[in-house]
Amino acid sequence: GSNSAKQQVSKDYKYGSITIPAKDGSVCNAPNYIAYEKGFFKKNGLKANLVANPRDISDLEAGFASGKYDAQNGDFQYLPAIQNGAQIKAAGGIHQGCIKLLVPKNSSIKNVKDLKGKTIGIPAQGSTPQYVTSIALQHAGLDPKKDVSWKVFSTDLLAKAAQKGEVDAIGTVDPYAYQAQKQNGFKTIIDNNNYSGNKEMAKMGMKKKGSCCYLYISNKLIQSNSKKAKAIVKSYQEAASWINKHPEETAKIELAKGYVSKTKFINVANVSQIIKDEHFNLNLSKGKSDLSYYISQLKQAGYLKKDTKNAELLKQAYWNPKLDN
Amino acid sequence: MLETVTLSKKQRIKAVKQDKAETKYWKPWRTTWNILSLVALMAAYAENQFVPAQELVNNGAYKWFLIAYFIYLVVVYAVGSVIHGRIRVYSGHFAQLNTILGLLLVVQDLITEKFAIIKLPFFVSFAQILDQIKTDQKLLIASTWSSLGLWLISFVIGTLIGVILGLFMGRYRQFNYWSFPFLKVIGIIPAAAWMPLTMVIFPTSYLAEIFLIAFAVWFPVAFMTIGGVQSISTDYFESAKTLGFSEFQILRKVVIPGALPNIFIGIFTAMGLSFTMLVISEMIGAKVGLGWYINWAKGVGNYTQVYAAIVIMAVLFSVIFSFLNKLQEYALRWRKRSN
Amino acid sequence: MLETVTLSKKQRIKAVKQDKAETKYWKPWRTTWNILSLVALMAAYAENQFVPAQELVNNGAYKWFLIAYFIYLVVVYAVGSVIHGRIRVYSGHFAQLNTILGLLLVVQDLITEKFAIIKLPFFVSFAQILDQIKTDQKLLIASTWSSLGLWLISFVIGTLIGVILGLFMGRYRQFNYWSFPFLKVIGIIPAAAWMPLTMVIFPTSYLAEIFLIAFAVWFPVAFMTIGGVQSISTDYFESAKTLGFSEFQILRKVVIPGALPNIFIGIFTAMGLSFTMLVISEMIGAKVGLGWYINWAKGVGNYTQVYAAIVIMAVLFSVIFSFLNKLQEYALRWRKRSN
Amino acid sequence: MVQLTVQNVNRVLHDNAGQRINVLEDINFNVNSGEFISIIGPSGCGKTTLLRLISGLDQPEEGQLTVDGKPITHPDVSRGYVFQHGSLFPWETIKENISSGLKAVYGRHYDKKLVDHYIDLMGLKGFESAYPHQVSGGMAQRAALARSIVLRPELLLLDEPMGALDAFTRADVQNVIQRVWKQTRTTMILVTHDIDEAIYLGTRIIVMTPRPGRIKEIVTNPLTFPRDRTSDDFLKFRRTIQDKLNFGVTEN
Amino acid sequence: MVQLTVQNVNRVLHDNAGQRINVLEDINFNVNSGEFISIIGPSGCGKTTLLRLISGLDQPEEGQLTVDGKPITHPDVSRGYVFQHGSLFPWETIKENISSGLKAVYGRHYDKKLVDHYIDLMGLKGFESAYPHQVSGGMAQRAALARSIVLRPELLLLDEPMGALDAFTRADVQNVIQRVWKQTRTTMILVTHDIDEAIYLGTRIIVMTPRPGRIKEIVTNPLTFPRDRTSDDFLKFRRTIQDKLNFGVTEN
Ligand SMILES: Nc1ncnc2c1ncn2[C@@H]1O[C@H](COP(=O)(O)OP(=O)(O)OP(=O)(O)O)[C@@H](O)[C@H]1O
Ligand SMILES: Nc1ncnc2c1ncn2[C@@H]1O[C@H](COP(=O)(O)OP(=O)(O)OP(=O)(O)O)[C@@H](O)[C@H]1O
Ligand SMILES: [Mg+2]
Ligand SMILES: [Mg+2]
Repeated sequence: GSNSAKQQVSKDYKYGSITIPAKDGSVCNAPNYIAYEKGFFKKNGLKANLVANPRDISDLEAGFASGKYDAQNGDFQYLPAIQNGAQIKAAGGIHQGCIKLLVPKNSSIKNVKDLKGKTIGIPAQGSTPQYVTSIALQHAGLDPKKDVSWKVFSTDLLAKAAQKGEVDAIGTVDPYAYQAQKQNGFKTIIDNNNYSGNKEMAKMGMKKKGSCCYLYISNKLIQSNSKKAKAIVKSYQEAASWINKHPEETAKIELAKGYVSKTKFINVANVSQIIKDEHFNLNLSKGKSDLSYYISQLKQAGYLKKDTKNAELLKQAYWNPKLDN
Repeated sequence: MLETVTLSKKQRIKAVKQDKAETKYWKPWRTTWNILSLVALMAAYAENQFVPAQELVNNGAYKWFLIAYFIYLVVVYAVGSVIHGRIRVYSGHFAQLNTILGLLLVVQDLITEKFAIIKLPFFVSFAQILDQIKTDQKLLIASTWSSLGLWLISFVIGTLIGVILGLFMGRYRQFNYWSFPFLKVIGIIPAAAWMPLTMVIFPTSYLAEIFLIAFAVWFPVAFMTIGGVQSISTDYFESAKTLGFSEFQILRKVVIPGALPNIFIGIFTAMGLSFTMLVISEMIGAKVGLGWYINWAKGVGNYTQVYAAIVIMAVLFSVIFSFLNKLQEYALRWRKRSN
Repeated sequence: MLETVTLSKKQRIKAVKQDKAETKYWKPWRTTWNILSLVALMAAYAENQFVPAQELVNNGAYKWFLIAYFIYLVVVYAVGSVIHGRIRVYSGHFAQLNTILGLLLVVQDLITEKFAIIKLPFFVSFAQILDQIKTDQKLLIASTWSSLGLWLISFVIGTLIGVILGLFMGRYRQFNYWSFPFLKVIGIIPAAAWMPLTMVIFPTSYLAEIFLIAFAVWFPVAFMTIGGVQSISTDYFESAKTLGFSEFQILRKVVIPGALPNIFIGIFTAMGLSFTMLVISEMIGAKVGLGWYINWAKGVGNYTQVYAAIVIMAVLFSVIFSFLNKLQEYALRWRKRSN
Repeated sequence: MVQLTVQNVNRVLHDNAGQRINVLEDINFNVNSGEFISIIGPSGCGKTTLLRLISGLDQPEEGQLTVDGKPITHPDVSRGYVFQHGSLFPWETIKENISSGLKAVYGRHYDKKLVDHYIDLMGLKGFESAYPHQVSGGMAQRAALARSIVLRPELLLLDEPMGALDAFTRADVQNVIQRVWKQTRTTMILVTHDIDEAIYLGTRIIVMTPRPGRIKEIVTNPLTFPRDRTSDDFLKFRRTIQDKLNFGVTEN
Repeated sequence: MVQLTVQNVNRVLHDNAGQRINVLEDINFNVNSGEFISIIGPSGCGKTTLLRLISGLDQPEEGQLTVDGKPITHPDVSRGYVFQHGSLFPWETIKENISSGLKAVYGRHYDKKLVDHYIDLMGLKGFESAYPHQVSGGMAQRAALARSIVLRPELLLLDEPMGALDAFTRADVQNVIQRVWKQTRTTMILVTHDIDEAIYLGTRIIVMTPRPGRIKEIVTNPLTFPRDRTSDDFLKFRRTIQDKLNFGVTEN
């Protein structure tokens, strides 16, 4: 039974199957869902297996190292882990910012400089919101290690913590950020989504069209079967551009197929707005230059080792699939 | 002097059962309370029907739940008032509790969806949870089966390993000397720290999941089993020897039954832990499952779904718990019941 | 017939102590094993010193550890060979284990940093962990204190609540009737599901953390306490009554001491749980702490740090465990020791 | 001077099958102040049930029990009870056990000398700080006795306090009881299976029959003090009681 | 026909304080096949210690024990042992307990009729599927006896099997033992505190003294069967033994 089923797979799918930890209910995992639902994986000869996402980097890393996972889209927060030996490489930024630093409605904090001496809530030590905030703090001449203190809350509780006054500001991600803005009147201090090249944002170190999430591929796969890895990249590329063109339809698929759980707030209108704002597009060369920028920033902020050789780390962290087209 | 009155065997067994039911369910049958509990449920229905809601809820599932609950009570009370058996004892005992539950249903409905004193998203009414279960029923059924299968296989493996290790460590002090220090160290490593290692060590993530749950089980079981074996009176070992038991027979006929009461304590302790680990372990590689469902719902902060999964887990837990309780009662039927 | 030989009190107490030590630490004092264990440690040092490493490690801390271990053994062996007391019994018993530990140190060092048979980042040598502890010592000390404080306060609160609830539920069946169903339901809700609610309910996140840990503690403690109270022979209650005890005195002098053995089982069970919850609860609102440290290290994939925190937790756990053990031994000194 | 009266007492219990058992039927007797009553009868004849009624731990379905004319409604320190299976609190030392009743009744300022006195009298010196499991069965029973006696009850109920002891230790505890009885003149009611014991200690002996538990006969003990277990009078009276219990011929 | 010989046996144990106790000193006696030996002596004189040596559960520091000339090195089914505190397995029913030795020795195809026979003989019919805690103490001890007897041991060691029973039940179990002994002619050695019991059952009585445990005297029982506990001969012999134990005069 299973043997012939395998043969069936290899006949229909040139490169066999891949496993992607994607099913975590998040909106911006759209490329996984769309590549699967719209047949981009299949078209490129891949039988995709979408499974739960452990979210915890160390668990993901172990999954990649042991060959249980093949690809995933994730934030640039993986950089320190890669430096510590995680067997994954980024292959192009996949969409733009979904990270924001918010303050409650009546907060006296008006800009990054006001954050001095304040407590900032973040989902985890070493999470992207912490890094984004740190970059902005650095650009404002503040030391992210000394001038602010960080307090950890799980993502769903950050807004609550700020409302209760446990923290002065929160670094968070969409859709939680979007919801806090819309429903609870949180004000944005930092937004890493600088699609238009806003000068204010650029001053805070948010690059124009800067990638936020990357497509990550297992080192093992890149080394053992680069064609298959390329096929993955292609699938995501096609999915991303499809999403960019059809944000509304993407939102509908996410909600209808149960990738994202429906709530009063998480509806087609809001989800498609989030997707629209994120400007999905798998950009290979831009992704690399952004990553290089993040490496220098994180090193300066002390999140990477002091003796980091930027170019070496970039090589370790980035793979250019050199797609034919 | 052998004139002790000998009850027939059947009589004795029946008597014991009745007696047990009566000491466990001790509240007497009172018609007043039976009626009150029905009234409370009717009140819950009426309140839900007539008080206007501030939140948007589909109360259909909740109403059916109330009707089913009502019918169930009517039936057991009817049976109980005719037949003087276990049903009467049982339903008489719980009538007061049912009354309060009815009132609690009214209260929770009022303070959540009706007057929104405590609000969404963190606080939801029971009606909303039931409606969520109805909406997601397909996914939830698939998740329940998947989780149950994973749990069962892991729990059995964990228990077996725990019992075997515990028996050996309790019986053979050389074995204990060499293994206890290592097991102690391994046992206190929190599961979260294990997760990456298990992913690296085990070939498939399903095996890693099984390991994580089994791991949460074997430690308390082994720990309790050791204590159980060590508490067996040496008299039993010595009589076994004078009766010609081999070492294997001693293990099977003295060590295992003697440690069984403690083994059950270990198993019950492990139950709660195993459910916690189920939720955690389903974050690696599961496609469906109650733990996965909770994590998924948390992805956008849909607490109604989280609560829906918890209600199902609570029901599952209760069912497994009472099954294990029955098993324990049977396996330890040789014990004198206290009181 | 009163001519039973009466040992002097002091003599008896000393005798009991000695005896206890001997049955627990039963391996006899053998000079060969003592020497072997010292040799094994020397081998570990030599191996670390002379075999070239494949990974970049600072072995300084590890070497000091080996030297300290060696000196410790030399001292206890020296004392043991002169004075026939507890130290001799204890160190004699553990000589074989120390030998194997020495050899294990050699093996783990070889397969990790020396020959890299199992590799970074998931597998690290003990030397690397020790070096990490040394590097992060400031942060780790602060974290340890913070976690210890949080744990202690939560554990005490949880235990108290568990014991009080358990005593009342075990003693008063009306109380049991009304509270048990609710406690059962509350008890099986996984802690992860509690997290959002605690944030909403408690004014500060520190209180929420305390709640989460205390919550993991009180359930097993209460559960065991109930069983403990119910297992107390009615004889004791009745003699208390004929001796003129008031209800309060019965609680204090019969119910509490009678349930104490079970309470301790509950406390030991809760220990492991509370450490797991410590790691989880430090995800809300912590600025420092071992759980926070682990989560942070996991976030950047630095397993050496994860292991470093675990080593510290394991040490902490052992210390608390043996303290609780001593406490139990004292509190239950009235019990007949089995064997 | 009548102290305890037991009038037309019936005690009905239900067995596991829910059937009525008349455990005690039509029990009538009086006990005078200072008497030593031995109750003897086979296992299950209701001896413990009767003592529990007298102590007030249980209430009879019919009939009345009074002490000095007042009905017995609940346990009281004036009626000491030494249980069949020594029920010293295992978590208290011998001394704590003996003083526990005093502490409960008089608070912290109880008469510590009294405790020491009885520790002496019961031959428990040197074992004050031992726990019950660390002393022999005989010592534990002497301590249980002291725990009740030290409260100076008017009436002391002894439910086979020597049932679990070997013959030698038993003789020793019997002597202790007799000594206490003589010194304090406390009224005592002793339940026992042992004919020798009943005769050796009792001034009157109540012989019971089982199913339903009834009083067969109340026999006044003709023996004077000091009593000798090997004397001919003792053996003769022993045979009388044995006959009343239909106990003696053995081969079946 | 000598079966068991005990020669110059010494048993030395260490107490909690680490001090040597000579528990048994210079024990010498022979037991012939078919005899019924009663061993009597006060608590702590080493009776249990001696039985354990005979069974092979322990080894003496000095001296030798042999059965039919072969030294005793380990417990064996040919030497049954009924423990002081009935050690029926509480997790097996009465019937399972009685057959457990047979099952262990003969596997699944043991003689089931034999089990039924002894259940009958011991008056346990109707209680086959009861668990030990559900039957009375007397029944439990009869079952423990049956469990050993059913293995047809050559020698049966009885360590106060009736110590925990009341006088009435005790007489009953004594009769059962006597009946089994007469029917099977198994050699039996009974340890007891109870003089009546020792006399009623034994063909010879070994009187022991404590600290160190020594044999004071071995007395041959002059009484013939059937024996009557109330006969004058019985009482006379009882007084002889009582005197040897320095036991009788009571008031101190
Ligand atoms: N709580 C109870 N419920 C039902 N039956 C009981 C209860 N207590 C005692 N009995 C029954 O009442 C009868 C008398 O019991 P009781 O304990 O008074 O006897 P006893 O003379 O003290 O016996 P023993 O000498 O064995 O102590 C027995 O048949 C017993 O089974
Ligand atoms: N394992 C042991 N270690 C030290 N002393 C022991 C041990 N076993 C028995 N003794 C001591 O040996 C003596 C004899 O014990 P044994 O149990 O043989 O007496 P016994 O005659 O059977 O007493 P009883 O009639 O109370 O059963 C006692 O003083 C006892 O304290
Ligand atoms: Mg009784
Ligand atoms: Mg003995």
